[in-house]
Amino acid sequence: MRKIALENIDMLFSAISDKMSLFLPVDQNDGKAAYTKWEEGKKWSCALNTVKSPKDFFFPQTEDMMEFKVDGKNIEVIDTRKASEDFVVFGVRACDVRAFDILDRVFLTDPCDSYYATKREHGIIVSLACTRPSETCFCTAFGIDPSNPKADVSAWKTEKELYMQSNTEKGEKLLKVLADVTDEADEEKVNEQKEQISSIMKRLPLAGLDTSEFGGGKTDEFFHSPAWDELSETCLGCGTCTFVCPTCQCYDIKDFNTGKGIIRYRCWDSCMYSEFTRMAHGNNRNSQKERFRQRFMHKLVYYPENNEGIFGCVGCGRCLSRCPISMNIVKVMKALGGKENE
Amino acid sequence: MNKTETLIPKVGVITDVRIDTADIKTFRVVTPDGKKAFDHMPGQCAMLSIPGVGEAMFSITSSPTNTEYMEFSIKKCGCVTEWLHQAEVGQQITIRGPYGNAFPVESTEFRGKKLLFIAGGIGIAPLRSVINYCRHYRDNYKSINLVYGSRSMDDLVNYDEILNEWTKDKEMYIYLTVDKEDPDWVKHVGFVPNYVKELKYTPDRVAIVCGPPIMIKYTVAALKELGFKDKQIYTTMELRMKCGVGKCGRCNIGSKYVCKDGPVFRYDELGELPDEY
Amino acid sequence: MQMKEYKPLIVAFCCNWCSYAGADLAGNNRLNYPAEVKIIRVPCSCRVNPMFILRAFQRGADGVIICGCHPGDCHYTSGNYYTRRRMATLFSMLDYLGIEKERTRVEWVSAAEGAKFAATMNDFVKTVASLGENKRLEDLRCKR
Amino acid sequence: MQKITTEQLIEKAAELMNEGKVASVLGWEKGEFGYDVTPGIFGSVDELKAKFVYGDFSAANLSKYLVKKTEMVQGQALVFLKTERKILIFLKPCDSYSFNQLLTEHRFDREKVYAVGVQCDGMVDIEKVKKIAGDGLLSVDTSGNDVVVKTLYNGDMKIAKADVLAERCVNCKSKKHVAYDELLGETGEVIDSNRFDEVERIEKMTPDERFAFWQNELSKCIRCNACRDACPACTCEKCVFDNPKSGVENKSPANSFEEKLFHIIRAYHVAGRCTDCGECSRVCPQNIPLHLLNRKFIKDINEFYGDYQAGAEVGSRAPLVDYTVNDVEPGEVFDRGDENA
Repeated sequence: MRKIALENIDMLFSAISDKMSLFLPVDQNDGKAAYTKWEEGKKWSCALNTVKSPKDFFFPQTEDMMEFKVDGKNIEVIDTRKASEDFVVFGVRACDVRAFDILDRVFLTDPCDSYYATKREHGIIVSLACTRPSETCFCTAFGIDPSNPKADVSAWKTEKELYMQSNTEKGEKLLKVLADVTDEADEEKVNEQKEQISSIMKRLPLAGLDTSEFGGGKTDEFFHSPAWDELSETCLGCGTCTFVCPTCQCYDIKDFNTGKGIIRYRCWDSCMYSEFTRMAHGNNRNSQKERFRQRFMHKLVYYPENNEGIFGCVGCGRCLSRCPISMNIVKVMKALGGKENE
Repeated sequence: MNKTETLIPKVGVITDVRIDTADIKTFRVVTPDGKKAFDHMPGQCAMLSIPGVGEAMFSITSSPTNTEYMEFSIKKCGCVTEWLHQAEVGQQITIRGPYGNAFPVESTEFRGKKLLFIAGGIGIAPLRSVINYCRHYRDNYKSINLVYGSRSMDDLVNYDEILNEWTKDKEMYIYLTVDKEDPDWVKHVGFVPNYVKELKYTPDRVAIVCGPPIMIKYTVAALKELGFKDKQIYTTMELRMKCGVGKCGRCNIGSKYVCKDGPVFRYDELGELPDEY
Repeated sequence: MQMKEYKPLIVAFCCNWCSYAGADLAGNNRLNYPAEVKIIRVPCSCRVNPMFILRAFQRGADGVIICGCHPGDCHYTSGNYYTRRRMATLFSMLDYLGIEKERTRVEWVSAAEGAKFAATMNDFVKTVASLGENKRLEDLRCKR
Repeated sequence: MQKITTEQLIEKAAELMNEGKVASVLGWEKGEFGYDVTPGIFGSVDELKAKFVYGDFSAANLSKYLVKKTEMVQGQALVFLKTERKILIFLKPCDSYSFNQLLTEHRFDREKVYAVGVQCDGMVDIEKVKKIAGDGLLSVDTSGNDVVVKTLYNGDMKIAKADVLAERCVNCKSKKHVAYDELLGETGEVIDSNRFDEVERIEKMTPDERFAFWQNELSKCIRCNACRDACPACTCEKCVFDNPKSGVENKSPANSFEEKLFHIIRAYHVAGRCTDCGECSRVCPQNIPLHLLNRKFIKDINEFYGDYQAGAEVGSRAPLVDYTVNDVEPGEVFDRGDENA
């Protein structure tokens, strides 16, 4: 385990960014944190989390895939990808780290998505334990330990120091690069913090959220639940929940005619949108209720069914704080589980 | 297919356009050097696209045993199909695939069995691939029946091949029907589900049904009346797809993705899925 | 490499009844105005959706001008009155977003004002040329 | 001024329901933490008693739901009772403007709605509370003019409500209910607010500064469409941004042009119809001050064509579908701006 004094943290950042791009949460002018490329003068945010999840680094909101040159009846396909370079994403919370696992299971299973895979290969993730989880946090419900985040390098921020522990080969390499600016450390302070965090987690309002009712094979049980009507009744059908969600991975492939060629790009899409499943012969999810149900069934039933019981939600709480009508997965779980009035 | 190229298509050339009906054409596609773009199994699909217009999934209607080219029977109903219908021979498009599962033509589910194909309208497109495959390996299967219906005589797709080749095969029985009477039509008139009932098929065979959703619904009901079990009925599904590889999140019915786990479903598998298709 | 002289691309939406005829007259009278002015004929100046203007900029226009009949002379009685309100508010908004207000203009040109058409275009091209390339409402994808 | 309580609203709704005057109630539903109030439709008195809430976080403007929901009530009325049963909606003053505007545009059937105006003492912005109290809010409550917060890390706190009022309430344009069948609590007057101050501040910047300001704000956009979907003026059956045939259907902010295109057109499409209810800015997950775009249009329209408040009365003609012979020329509007500056 390595450590560095927080007052010298910029030395750490500059040591990383000498070698590769470094992205970390920085407070924007509205007080909200967003992942930003580090350069001299940028201050690491102490916010619990960013509004937009770090999935953007591996699965960008918009990404050019290829270009077509059309000449009369002929078409030429051009792969416009450039060689990727290594980069570091710093300060990723335990929930978002799990979200990468969830995305991996979608994009890296056969047939592997090369766009995602390349970025994943080149990205080094430094996670960060949560010392001050918020009321909207419920990662423990999905078996995530915010005091002991995974990823390539795990980090703990104490009052005066930052502790780092590598978990993978990539992480090891990074810590070697940082050997000059960090010191060897024991685990005492970290263990202390871990205990502290666990005790806080138990006091959070959503600590008792129960996921045992959900999981693979429960389609019949929940699909026809009358609760969906009421839950989805006032859903606006916007894409906020899906776009701030670290695990939502639906996308659209679209063409843009530049006048000189055609760019085929991929962009985030939302199952909450009315157009999402519309095709020439009709739409199999015509009402907002069906679309709303799809999103939550996917996270709570369909995904675990296809992925050894792992839920498609990580409890980061983004949708809880960002939904325009404050409808969210916690309310859905409580309503479906029949534990609303407990 | 190369792993790094799942979403990057190949270029294909339309080498022949056959007009089947007023709104259905059959396109023959090969790569620019005149070869077949890729191998497939009957029932599988391919993603065709016209840059700038869009990409859409189509079932491959030619048989895998055809090693020279692929064919797609396409009905005009959306942006991509409308564009394709205006395309001339020599037009390049892009193609990627094959996607989805196939009919279990090589397993004992089909092998050594009597096969009953039931198609409505453009529903013949995916079945043609299977039928020609089975005709090619004729000894592996017992009798083949086809009940095929459409709105009118002029809407029967692939009529020439059916009349001139299929009817001449031994142990292959073709029953055609149209919805509305026509002075030129001397064969059966009526809807497919009723015709299936009239033909009194015994449930000692495998039924493969494809057509408009409403036709599938009533045909399956008719088959069950005749004593068929869910496990003997196969169909192929169609939902919106963008990626073809089960990642874009559109085509799922419950936990199953049509483009990956489908499009071919046995009816008992479909029964386990929520009614959202 | 030799620097090419910068010539701004101008999109001019001209109403069919007055301004387009005005442009025609300018041509017949052999009045000069730059070839970089691309005229798009519209049935009435009020046919111009704000989206058209933004899309023109996206596709590489450096300036957009809308020409219609003089207020009161609209072929459809009141079309250009609506244009006047719409463009006043839209241009004000573009200015509010920091997009150079000189890049957009509305001018009333009648079928008899060939000279005015040419003069307007010459003046507008000059103004836009002095601003340089449109950077604030550009779409880089269309520039390659 | 007497405060209106949740109980009073429940009582009123229950009374109307029991009398058979209304079939369902459009209101606000309690959440998990006190501040996450959801718009809800209540079908029974029991449901009302269990879940209904009205307070500092009942911010959502419910008017837009009428577009879809009145059709539903109509259906119910035909099935269940021969009598005309309606849907009950609670309207805060600013919601009542949206209500009128939708009525002007014939977007719902007034006969199917029973509107109860409720007094509004301003809504609290939870983001502002969190800025002061920090993360880990265990409960949020109001007592008098204070917001009482229990937190996990900073103990209990009392914050003056005035300090955490939502932006649109700080600059409240009107406490007057412009539409209702019945009123609970008091109605107020149109307020001579400072809502255009911020617009003016931006107008006074140099073009470069303005460009930088908006570039920075709009670059945060994630194109979730929440601003559009929450807007009570955005009621097109098919939005131009959802229509593949419009040529501008762009699902993502692919570059800065598309961000601007979307936000200019979104604001423009409601120009002259926007009641300045502030929902767009409230729902924006990225806190983009979208109301500043809408207010620019309102301010311009007021200056160019005379004062106009959308929704103030039913049937008024929106300024952009109207004209006078002597309107200001597009080229002149900039000169005017300079004069004012």
